[in-house]
Amino acid sequence: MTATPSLLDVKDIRKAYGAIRAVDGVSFSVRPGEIVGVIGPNGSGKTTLFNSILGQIRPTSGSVEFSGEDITGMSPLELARRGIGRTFQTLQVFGGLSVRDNLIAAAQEFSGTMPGRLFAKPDAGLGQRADEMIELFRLKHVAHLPAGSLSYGQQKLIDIAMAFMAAPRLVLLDEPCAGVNPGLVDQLRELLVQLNRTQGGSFVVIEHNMGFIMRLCPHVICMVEGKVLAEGKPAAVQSNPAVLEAYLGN
Amino acid sequence: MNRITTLFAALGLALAAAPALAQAPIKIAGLVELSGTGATSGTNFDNGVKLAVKEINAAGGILGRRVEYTSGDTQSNPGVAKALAQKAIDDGAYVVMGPVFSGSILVSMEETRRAEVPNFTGGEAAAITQKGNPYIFRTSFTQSSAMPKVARYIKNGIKAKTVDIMWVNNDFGKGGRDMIMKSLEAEGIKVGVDISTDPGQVDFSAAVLRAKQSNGDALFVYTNEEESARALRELRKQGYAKPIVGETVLTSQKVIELAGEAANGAVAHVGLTADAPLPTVRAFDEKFQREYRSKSDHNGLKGYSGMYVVKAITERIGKVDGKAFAAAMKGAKISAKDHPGVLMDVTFDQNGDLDRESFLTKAVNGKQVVVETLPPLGAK
Amino acid sequence: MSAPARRAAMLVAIVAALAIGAAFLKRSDVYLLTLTMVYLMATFGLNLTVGYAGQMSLGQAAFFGIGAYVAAIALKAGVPFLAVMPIAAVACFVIGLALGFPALRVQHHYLAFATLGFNVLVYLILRNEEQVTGGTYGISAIPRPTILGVSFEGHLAYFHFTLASLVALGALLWWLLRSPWGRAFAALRDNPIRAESLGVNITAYTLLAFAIGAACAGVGGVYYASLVEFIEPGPFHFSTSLMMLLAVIIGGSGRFYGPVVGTIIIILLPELLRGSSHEALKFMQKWYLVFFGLAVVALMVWLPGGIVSLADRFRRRSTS
Amino acid sequence: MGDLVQLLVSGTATGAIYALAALGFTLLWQAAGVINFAQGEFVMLPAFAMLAGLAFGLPVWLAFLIACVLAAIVLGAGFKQVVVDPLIRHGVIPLVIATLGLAIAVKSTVRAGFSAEAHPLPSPFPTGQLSIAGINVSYADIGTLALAGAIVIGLQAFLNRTVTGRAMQAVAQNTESARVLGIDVRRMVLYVFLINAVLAVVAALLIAPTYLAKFDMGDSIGLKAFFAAIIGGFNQTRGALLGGVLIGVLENLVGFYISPAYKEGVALVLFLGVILLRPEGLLGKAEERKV
Repeated sequence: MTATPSLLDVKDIRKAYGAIRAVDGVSFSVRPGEIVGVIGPNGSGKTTLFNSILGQIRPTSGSVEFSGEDITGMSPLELARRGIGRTFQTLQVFGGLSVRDNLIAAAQEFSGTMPGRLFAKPDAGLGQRADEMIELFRLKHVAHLPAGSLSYGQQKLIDIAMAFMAAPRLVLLDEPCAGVNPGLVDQLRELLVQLNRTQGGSFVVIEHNMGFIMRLCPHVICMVEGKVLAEGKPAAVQSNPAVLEAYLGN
Repeated sequence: MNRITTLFAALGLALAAAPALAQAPIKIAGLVELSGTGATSGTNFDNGVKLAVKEINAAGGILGRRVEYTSGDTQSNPGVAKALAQKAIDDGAYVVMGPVFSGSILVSMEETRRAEVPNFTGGEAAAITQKGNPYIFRTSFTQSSAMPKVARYIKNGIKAKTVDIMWVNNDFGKGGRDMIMKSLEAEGIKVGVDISTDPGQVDFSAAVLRAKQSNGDALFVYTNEEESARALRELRKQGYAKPIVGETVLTSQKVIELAGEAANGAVAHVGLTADAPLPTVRAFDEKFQREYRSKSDHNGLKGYSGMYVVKAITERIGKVDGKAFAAAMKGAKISAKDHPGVLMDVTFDQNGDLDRESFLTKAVNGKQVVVETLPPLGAK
Repeated sequence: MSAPARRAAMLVAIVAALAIGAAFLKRSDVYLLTLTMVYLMATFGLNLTVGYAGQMSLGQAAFFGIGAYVAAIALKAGVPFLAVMPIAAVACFVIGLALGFPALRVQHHYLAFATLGFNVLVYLILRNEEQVTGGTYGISAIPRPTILGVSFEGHLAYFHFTLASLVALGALLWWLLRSPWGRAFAALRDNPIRAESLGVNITAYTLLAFAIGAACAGVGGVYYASLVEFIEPGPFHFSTSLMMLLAVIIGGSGRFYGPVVGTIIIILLPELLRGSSHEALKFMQKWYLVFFGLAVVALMVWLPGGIVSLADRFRRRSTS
Repeated sequence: MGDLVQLLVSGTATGAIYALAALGFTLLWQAAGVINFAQGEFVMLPAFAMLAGLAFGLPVWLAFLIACVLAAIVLGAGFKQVVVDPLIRHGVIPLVIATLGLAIAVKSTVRAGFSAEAHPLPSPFPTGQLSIAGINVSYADIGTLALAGAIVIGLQAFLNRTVTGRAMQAVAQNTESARVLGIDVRRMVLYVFLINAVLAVVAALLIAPTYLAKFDMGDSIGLKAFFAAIIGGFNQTRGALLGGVLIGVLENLVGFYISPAYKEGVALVLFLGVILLRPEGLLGKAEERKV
């Protein structure tokens, strides 16, 4: 352990469905500004772990601490207010709103009070910030179209941009590359690196795409059957025989 | 056909000849409950007016002018009735017929009053004619004139000391219940249980059970047609054996038809009935059945006789003028001998209330039978 | 001219045409138009709840009724109209919060059930609590407003007053929907789970959307009482709520002018048919609700966006 | 005491009829995700079908059988094919709206095309009543209880004991796993629609003789069925039964001991209480929050 206090501490999380242990004692920590990748074959418990951290399901045991505060079992709303953002495995945009409105909606609740927002300017003072993100994600040509009418890749970009709009301290990304064409994968990785540099938040990324994780994340965790099998630098994890066996032997 | 009617027809034809028919028709507007809880009452009333209008036109119209009758459906809703009244006035109605429901007429009569258009109603609530509206006229008894007759029957006819009351909680039922309470008290009869039921209620088991468990000597039922039928069926189902008395509705044709044999034995006072032992009413009954293939209830007679009152008074004043009409109605006496369409001798008072003979009826084997003719209140 | 400017110009033209044209209409037609506008206040509010915030409300007529009864009682007691309106709106808003809070706390889709039950309850109370509501006799002789010495007693004056109020209410809603609140409503309609993860307090916003919708119905109720000058429980039965919901949906829920089309179909059109004496139209009148019901089913199958979304379809087809 | 027993019996009889309608309601929800706001009209239509049969001079039982067949075709398979299938993919709300529209269309068709008035339907049971130890119970109530009870018990047995019944339950609980298990989901769902239609005919047969057949008779039955289903637990067949009987009995008790004026409020208060305190219903299981 280094001297810097960690931002997120996951301590011995377990989640059982009857006799099946989906997550079986996982612990790890994330330092400020760090990008952590979580890999593992299908059914290794990655998403269950994610949902336990994010308050979507209640873990059977274990705890999650964020900046030293116990956040286990908190609602998604409370987590969001503490500066934890996320993306979903499946597409989750506001289909009826324009791209720009999607981005503003993603950040407007983090400033001011509710009555204050009623009387705020229509763009809630976030128009410029939204335009910057639109620029960064190269969505300018579709900025005023309803998000639901765009292609899958474009919606994915919106989805990810939304998670970063409010500059959260921690973002959990659930398979950002799923369903994205290979050309976009590189762009995505560059975007994430750039966001990490400019905004300084910490990321946890679940991903199947090994290449993507290996190039993006300085620290990688490999999960198999609900347990952490290996943890460390990408190259080390990648060459770990147990990891190789778990992937190839499957 | 009646001799007088024939005479009238001939006279009418002669008068009507060429120029008269070319004149603009006299517009009569109907505001009637063709749907909703009052559908049965409103449809009958409407049919009664239509039949009268058809006859009047066949006989040359009123003052030689054809009568044009259009009716609108109030849906048993006072708000709609009010809108329709406005429409009738816009369309230049000479007289407005209806609505039948007291709740509706209480609202729509404000419109006809404002426009000074005479308005005949089938409503029986006492309040209608107590508002000093000079343009409102009845086609039937009020609850305040009918209920004393019912109370008298309960005292003298079935010699009951205590009576249970089952009534429907709407303007009609509530008004009747308050009135019968007063009348029973006046006759020294006690009220047992006081059972309120809902408009449109379907399940009467609890209500009937309460009546059954009471120690009253008879049950007075005052609900709308369908509810009366359901109550009678439930009373029969639970084996209620004491006399069942009503006012007008309980032994009406519709109730008897719906309740089937459960209606047998029920007794009710009625102001008007198609089974009245009078030649004018018999003639009406026959014509109505021929025209509509069903027997008219009291509302059909209300509409029919009401329309003939319009004709009689208009011919009396000799012009089509709503204000003069309303003035001529005050204290008017119309005899059935001169105007068979009014069915019975009738007198109107200053408020628009009417008085005439009435009947005590009983449901016997699926039919309403008149067991006694009661004299008018004013002719004690 | 830009699209928004063109739309604004069209709106002004329509409102002006209505305001001027009413003087040439018959009294009963003016009444009908006013009635349609009064219902429109309630359906505008319902559209906020259903269309913009995505919550099923089956109790709009209850709030309409509460507004009407508050108005009837207060107006008869001599409270000025301009004071009655906010009282009714606030009453409905607060009752909406009180009803919605426990319902939403448990499960979000229970709002529909709770509102339906609430409507039945309100109806029963209106009918049975005679001392306050007049029971089935209702309350009659409700006065029309006089504001700053100007009387709106006449049918045309009241029509203009209602039209102006409706435009004001519409403008208020328009402004609300353009504010960040409107965006939050749409977000929770489109994707409540995502919205919550982005810090949108979905319970609070749902509650607000519902209560604001209820308040609009309350305002509509005030105008209704004063228009008809008589109220009884009948018009506030939950079947009216269903019709209002259908008005919003067939018009186009979540589209600003959707309720206008829907309310015309539900209130104005049947009454116009009823008034006609033409044989073909009489036939239509009799079968109107049959066609209407079938049209609702067909609309759900082929055009779930409602009638107003037809315009979008044509536009998209012509541009692509 | 006699009062109470009589109230309980007739309340249970009425409640059993609500339960029949509620049962179909729940089955549809479980198996097909349909909230049918036209459920009351599904009871009203067979009443008129039987009325038509009787008008042709058919005996009651034959009119009933024909109504069952017609209902299975029109309200079962037809409803599924024409309304539910095209709409189910749009989600629950459009389907709810569509059934609302359907209810209006059906009601208005009967009113405009047939009659706006109420019509009597003969009771399948003899009139009169049975007296045991001072307690009077009408034959109609006994008959209603017996028939409704037999149907409910039979249906439960079918669902629990037969292969088809169990398959249907599997579909109701989890469509996906049922499909994986090789169950013909489409067929099972169709069965549920057919059962719902036949339950509605039985409810009509039992309810129309005392309540009278009328175009709007479905309003109150539909609402009661809806309340009963939620009170008992929307995802439990037994719940509908409990909810229906509870409403029937409590209505009678309130109508007798308190006031008939608030009798209609009973179901409602119970309903509001349940959705606020135990939203999954008295017998229901809480649904896990889905992501």
